[in-house]
Amino acid sequence: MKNHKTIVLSNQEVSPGYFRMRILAPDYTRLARPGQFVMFRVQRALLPLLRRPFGIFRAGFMPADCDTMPPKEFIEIIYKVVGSGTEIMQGLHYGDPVELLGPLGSGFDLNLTSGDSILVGGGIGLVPLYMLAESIAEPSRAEVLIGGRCRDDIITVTEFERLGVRTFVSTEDGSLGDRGLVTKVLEQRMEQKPQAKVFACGPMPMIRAVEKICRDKGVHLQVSMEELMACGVGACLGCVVKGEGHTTEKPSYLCTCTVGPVFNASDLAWDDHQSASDVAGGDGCECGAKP
Amino acid sequence: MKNHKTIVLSNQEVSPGYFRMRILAPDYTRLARPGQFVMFRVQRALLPLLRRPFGIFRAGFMPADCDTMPPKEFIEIIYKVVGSGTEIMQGLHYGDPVELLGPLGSGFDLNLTSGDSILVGGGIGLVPLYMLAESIAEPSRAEVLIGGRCRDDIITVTEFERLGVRTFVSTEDGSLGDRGLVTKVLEQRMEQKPQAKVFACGPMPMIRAVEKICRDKGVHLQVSMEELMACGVGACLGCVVKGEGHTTEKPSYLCTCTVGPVFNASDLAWDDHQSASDVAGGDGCECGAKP
Amino acid sequence: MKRREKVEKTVNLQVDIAGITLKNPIMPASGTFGYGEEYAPYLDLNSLGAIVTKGLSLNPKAGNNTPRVCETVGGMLNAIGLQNVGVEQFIHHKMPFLKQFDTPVIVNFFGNTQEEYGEVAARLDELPGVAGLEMNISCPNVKHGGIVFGTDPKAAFATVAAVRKKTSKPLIVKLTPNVTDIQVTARAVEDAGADAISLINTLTGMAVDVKTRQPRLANTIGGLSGPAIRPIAVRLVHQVVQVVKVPVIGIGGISRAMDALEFLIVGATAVQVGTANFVDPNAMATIIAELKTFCLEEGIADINDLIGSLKV
Amino acid sequence: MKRREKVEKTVNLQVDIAGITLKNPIMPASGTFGYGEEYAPYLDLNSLGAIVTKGLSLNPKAGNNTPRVCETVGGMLNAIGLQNVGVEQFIHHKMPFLKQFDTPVIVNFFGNTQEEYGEVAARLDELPGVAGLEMNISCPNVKHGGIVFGTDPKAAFATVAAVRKKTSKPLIVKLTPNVTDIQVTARAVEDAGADAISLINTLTGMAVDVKTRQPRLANTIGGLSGPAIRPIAVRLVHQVVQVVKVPVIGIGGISRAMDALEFLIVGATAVQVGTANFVDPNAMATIIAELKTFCLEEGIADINDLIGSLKV
Ligand SMILES: Cc1cc2nc3c(=O)[nH]c(=O)nc-3n(C[C@H](O)[C@H](O)[C@H](O)COP(=O)(O)OP(=O)(O)OC[C@H]3O[C@@H](n4cnc5c(N)ncnc54)[C@H](O)[C@@H]3O)c2cc1C
Ligand SMILES: Cc1cc2nc3c(=O)[nH]c(=O)nc-3n(C[C@H](O)[C@H](O)[C@H](O)COP(=O)(O)OP(=O)(O)OC[C@H]3O[C@@H](n4cnc5c(N)ncnc54)[C@H](O)[C@@H]3O)c2cc1C
Ligand SMILES: Cc1cc2nc3c(=O)[nH]c(=O)nc-3n(C[C@H](O)[C@H](O)[C@H](O)COP(=O)(O)O)c2cc1C
Ligand SMILES: Cc1cc2nc3c(=O)[nH]c(=O)nc-3n(C[C@H](O)[C@H](O)[C@H](O)COP(=O)(O)O)c2cc1C
Ligand code: FES
Ligand code: FES
Repeated sequence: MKNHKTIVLSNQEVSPGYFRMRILAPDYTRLARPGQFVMFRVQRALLPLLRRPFGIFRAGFMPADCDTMPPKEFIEIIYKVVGSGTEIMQGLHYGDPVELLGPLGSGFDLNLTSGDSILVGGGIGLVPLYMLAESIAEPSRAEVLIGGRCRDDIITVTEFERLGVRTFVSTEDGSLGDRGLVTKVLEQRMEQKPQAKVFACGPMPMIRAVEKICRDKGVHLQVSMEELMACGVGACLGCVVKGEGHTTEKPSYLCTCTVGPVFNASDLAWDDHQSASDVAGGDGCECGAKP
Repeated sequence: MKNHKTIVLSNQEVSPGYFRMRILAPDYTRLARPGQFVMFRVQRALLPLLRRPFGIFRAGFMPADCDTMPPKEFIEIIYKVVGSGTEIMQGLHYGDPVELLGPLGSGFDLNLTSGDSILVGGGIGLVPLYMLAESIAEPSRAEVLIGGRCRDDIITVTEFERLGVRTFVSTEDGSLGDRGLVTKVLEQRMEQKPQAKVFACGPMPMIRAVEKICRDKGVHLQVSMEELMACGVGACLGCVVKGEGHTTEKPSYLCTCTVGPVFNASDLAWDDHQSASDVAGGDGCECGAKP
Repeated sequence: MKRREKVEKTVNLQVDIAGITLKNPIMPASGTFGYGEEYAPYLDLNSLGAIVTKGLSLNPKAGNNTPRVCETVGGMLNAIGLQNVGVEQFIHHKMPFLKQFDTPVIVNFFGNTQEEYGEVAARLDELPGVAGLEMNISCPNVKHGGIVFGTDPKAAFATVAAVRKKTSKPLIVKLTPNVTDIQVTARAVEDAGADAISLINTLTGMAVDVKTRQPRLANTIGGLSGPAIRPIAVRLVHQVVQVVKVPVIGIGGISRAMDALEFLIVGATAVQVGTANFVDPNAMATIIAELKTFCLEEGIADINDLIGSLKV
Repeated sequence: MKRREKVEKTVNLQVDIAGITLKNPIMPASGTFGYGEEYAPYLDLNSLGAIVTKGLSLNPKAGNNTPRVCETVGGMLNAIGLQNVGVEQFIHHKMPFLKQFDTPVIVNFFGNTQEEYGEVAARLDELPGVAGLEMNISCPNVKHGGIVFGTDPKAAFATVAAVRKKTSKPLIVKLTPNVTDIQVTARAVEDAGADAISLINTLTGMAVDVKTRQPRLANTIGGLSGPAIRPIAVRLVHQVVQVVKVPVIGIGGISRAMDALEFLIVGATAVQVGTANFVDPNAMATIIAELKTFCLEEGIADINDLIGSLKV
């Protein structure tokens, strides 16, 4: 947990509207755990004012510049352009100064990945799942269900395949992979692998559906949640989600930034669960693919 | 008078802290008159919010891209980095989108340049004087007195010389040209050319001193004034200076952006005349030159 | 893509404020658009919902010393001091220009005393081509030790009632945000006979040059406007529409259609664009175009359906 | 260059607020720094003038539904709903951590009723390690139909007077800016026994998601903070220092030393940094360093010489 004044190393569009950014990030290979995130400061100016939270896609080393210098550490994030902050981000280049606060938050529980694992991701939700997949001891026992509204939203397929993780792609409009919701695929895969633990990240409607499926089947589920954040460190109390047993009379709120973003689904309240991502996910598909 | 959504063509540091920017500017060669200015919008974002006023240094044509295309028009501005807006400006590159509102304001009265002319400029104040010099029918009858705090503030000397205008350089610390205030040089030159009309632009203390000298000698003076501006078109009434005969009981305010920025000195009030440039000029010299 | 198919082909942007019909709900805020002519080279004045003039007083006013403006984060401070040509000059030198356009002219005005308010209103009441009056009650009440008319509900009521007697033209009263309870002021001016309410005028603010240790404005204190204040303005409009029946015009930090829509959705019938004109002389034209696009994309046939459609 | 030679070698940043000695005038604003421990990994808590805690109530408070925060131009809205662990948990679980530092701890608190204010104050009064109390009077007075204690000078006076009886610790009263005349409130709380005044708390604001037509905050209305509000805060501090004798702590939109200096120059004895902590967890350390550099460069040997040095 540090604030690094650092620089962008690269920034590339990997699918229409989705960018992958590499950022110089000392110590992250040692510190970052799957499921954690960073608070990213887009520029030194006051607009946008607040940092933006992004999941860590991976941490790695760059080849050293010369023999006597140690290799440089970086992280990668993948982001979708949705508003003012991400719009500015897409214009960043090698060398541009940025700030990284992190790594922050809880990660996935790796102990749960010793047996079969099903990773379920919608759109940008694949980001933290990739680092989780990297950490799974027997990748062949894991599989990842990659969902999206249309083909543009399908990211990181090859990256998972390179790890030896089996991938299942589905889109709502059928423009890539199976047609339908990723949760339909989940139900099918759970029948094949009834012992598998499930790990999910994606838009709130997907998360809710996954939770219901897992609860009905009594399967252990870990979810990565999104909430609007101001500080990322537990100070502002802006980012709470409702904890298990939450009622209006006896409310229970847990910080997504410190207790989460990864929660055991059983630790959260699931009735009428509101979240920022409900709002964020509302945009129509603009890829132009015909269903 | 138009608002052009246009682009930066080039942007180069011409002296420490001083930049010369070329901007694509249709119609400016036809429309812009010496002494006029533009309201420059640094970027589409809301920070900085307001446009910044800059004098037009020159307007010109770029060679055409191919035989059938007309040559492109541009203007150049020269700016000193003093605050948030100009800091962002120094980072602009070829192709960056910017907006130009202009050409705005009154210009110098070219009828006054038929005989001898003395142009007096301090630092960035040389900017509008250059375009004035370009328009003088007999450049050999004009001379320009170029002043600054130190050698870094001395700009555009060669440009004036190329026009055939004699130049006199002075710095307060003696790091380039004569040591002393440009007004000392002015007094000397006025003795040589008692019939010359004077045209001045620069920091307020200089302007005030020039005005006093000219008034004492009964010499016609045109000054280009600076005031903090919001709109640049006469709508906000933010940019006023005190007109001749101004009193607290019977105030007279003239808009710098529409009546000015160039005024006949005799049309303004000169007692206790306050101006933004008093504030802006307050910074110490950081060039490191030893007096 | 799919959405586009559902779209209506036309959209009605016309709204009605106290009997004044506006082609669309976008008009300039007083003091940021001069007397119209300043922006005519950049913007088709016929395209606007209305034109609102710089605030007029009985006699010409010279305004404050400079500096009069300074930028702050996301906003600006101004202390122009209500410089204006006075009502007579306006009638003779500014009104003829404005009459050329097929756009309602709303004249903003103020007074130093209750009587002066009445006198200006009476003079403007006779004037053909004036579609409505906007009364600025954010001026210091010189008779009552400088308290601002608009911050004292009783003074606000009395002044509006006095003006009401002098004019049968639609009377819009413009409220200051610098009060504890805007609902009290809003009800007071409605009771006094206002046909519509506009808000907000600027919030009082101050900035200091830390090197010279002087205020950045010669007047020390000025009015804060621009995007920075929008959340405060939206909140105040939201509170006012709940307690008055007259239409409300939303003002404060509008730069884009999205910003205007916030006000319309909370319940404003129209909006005024201020500081944004300085930033982009074409701002209002862009906002009108964006508004239309938004309605088309969202399948809204009539902008009036959006007004007050907030879901809480 | 020449200037550097004239420079003093050391500069005193120490200031005094109601008997609390601060190493420097920089401290966090309540609610933006948790209970200190959240920022300990990023910032040396020993370097601060003081630590100010999240607002405490008698019993733990769960706060509002989400969304609780949203960004606006140059600022942010929050409607956290004063979520806090309650005074007992604070004493047992948060205070031990804070006691490790050589930095005065100022505990911010509030109540739903006048009695509750008094009870919390009494409980904190006994607590060793608490250097002072900051009383937040921007909460709705549940007994009086939700009007905010701080917007009614009489309620403010009564509540502060009640708390004053319960504690002999330095009592700082934090004012809300959402009033017509801040000088009246300031005088009321001074008369009621406040040892110092801090201001401003957030301005009330609102933002709307124009696609969903819902407010961006679950609570509809929230508090606006950040650089956008600084001019309003500076103006209010300027007005308050003119009418009270007790020291004033300036708050609102401070991100850099330049911003802090505006408040000190108009007359604040110290300042609090809020939203800027979210933007840069190291903001206060940078501000302290920049303050020192500024004083050295300007030849100011003692920061107290700057306080109230405004030239008008
Ligand atoms: C723990 C965490 C991890 C995240 N990881 C990623 C990631 O790996 N890749 C990615 O593209 N996005 C991720 N997000 C969402 C990302 O933070 C937002 O998309 C981003 O902040 C939007 O910034 P903006 O300025 O472009 O949009 P804004 O203009 O601020 O808002 C545009 C839209 O984005 C939504 N939004 C804004 N902030 C957030 C937020 N903090 N959380 C959710 N929605 C938000 C708003 O509700 C709005 O609908 C993550 C969010 C959280 C909380
Ligand atoms: C008609 C006119 C022509 C000008 N021509 C030139 C030019 O050719 N080259 C050039 O470098 N500068 C010129 N200026 C000044 C230039 O506009 C300011 O330096 C610039 O706006 C500062 O912007 P900033 O954001 O960097 O500084 P800010 O952070 O806004 O302010 C920094 C300092 O600049 C001063 N300043 C800000 N705006 C103005 C302004 N409008 N006028 C005067 N001082 C200001 C402020 O008082 C402050 O001290 C001109 C100004 C006017 C009015
Ligand atoms: C330079 C300037 C001058 C103004 N003059 C007037 C005026 O004469 N009368 C008036 O009622 N409001 C005046 N206002 C207030 C605006 O009409 C408007 O209420 C305020 O600026 C908020 O809107 P904005 O944020 O869109 O600028 C003025 C505002 C500015 C910035
Ligand atoms: C997320 C958040 C929570 C806050 N909680 C409190 C609080 O519990 N008690 C309080 O007195 N002020 C609270 N405030 C107000 C701040 O202390 C401060 O007065 C305000 O944010 C203005 O300062 P700023 O612009 O530097 O943020 C809170 C502000 C924010 C942004
Ligand atoms: S984002 Fe501030 S507490 Fe979680
Ligand atoms: S800058 Fe607005 S009137 Fe001159």
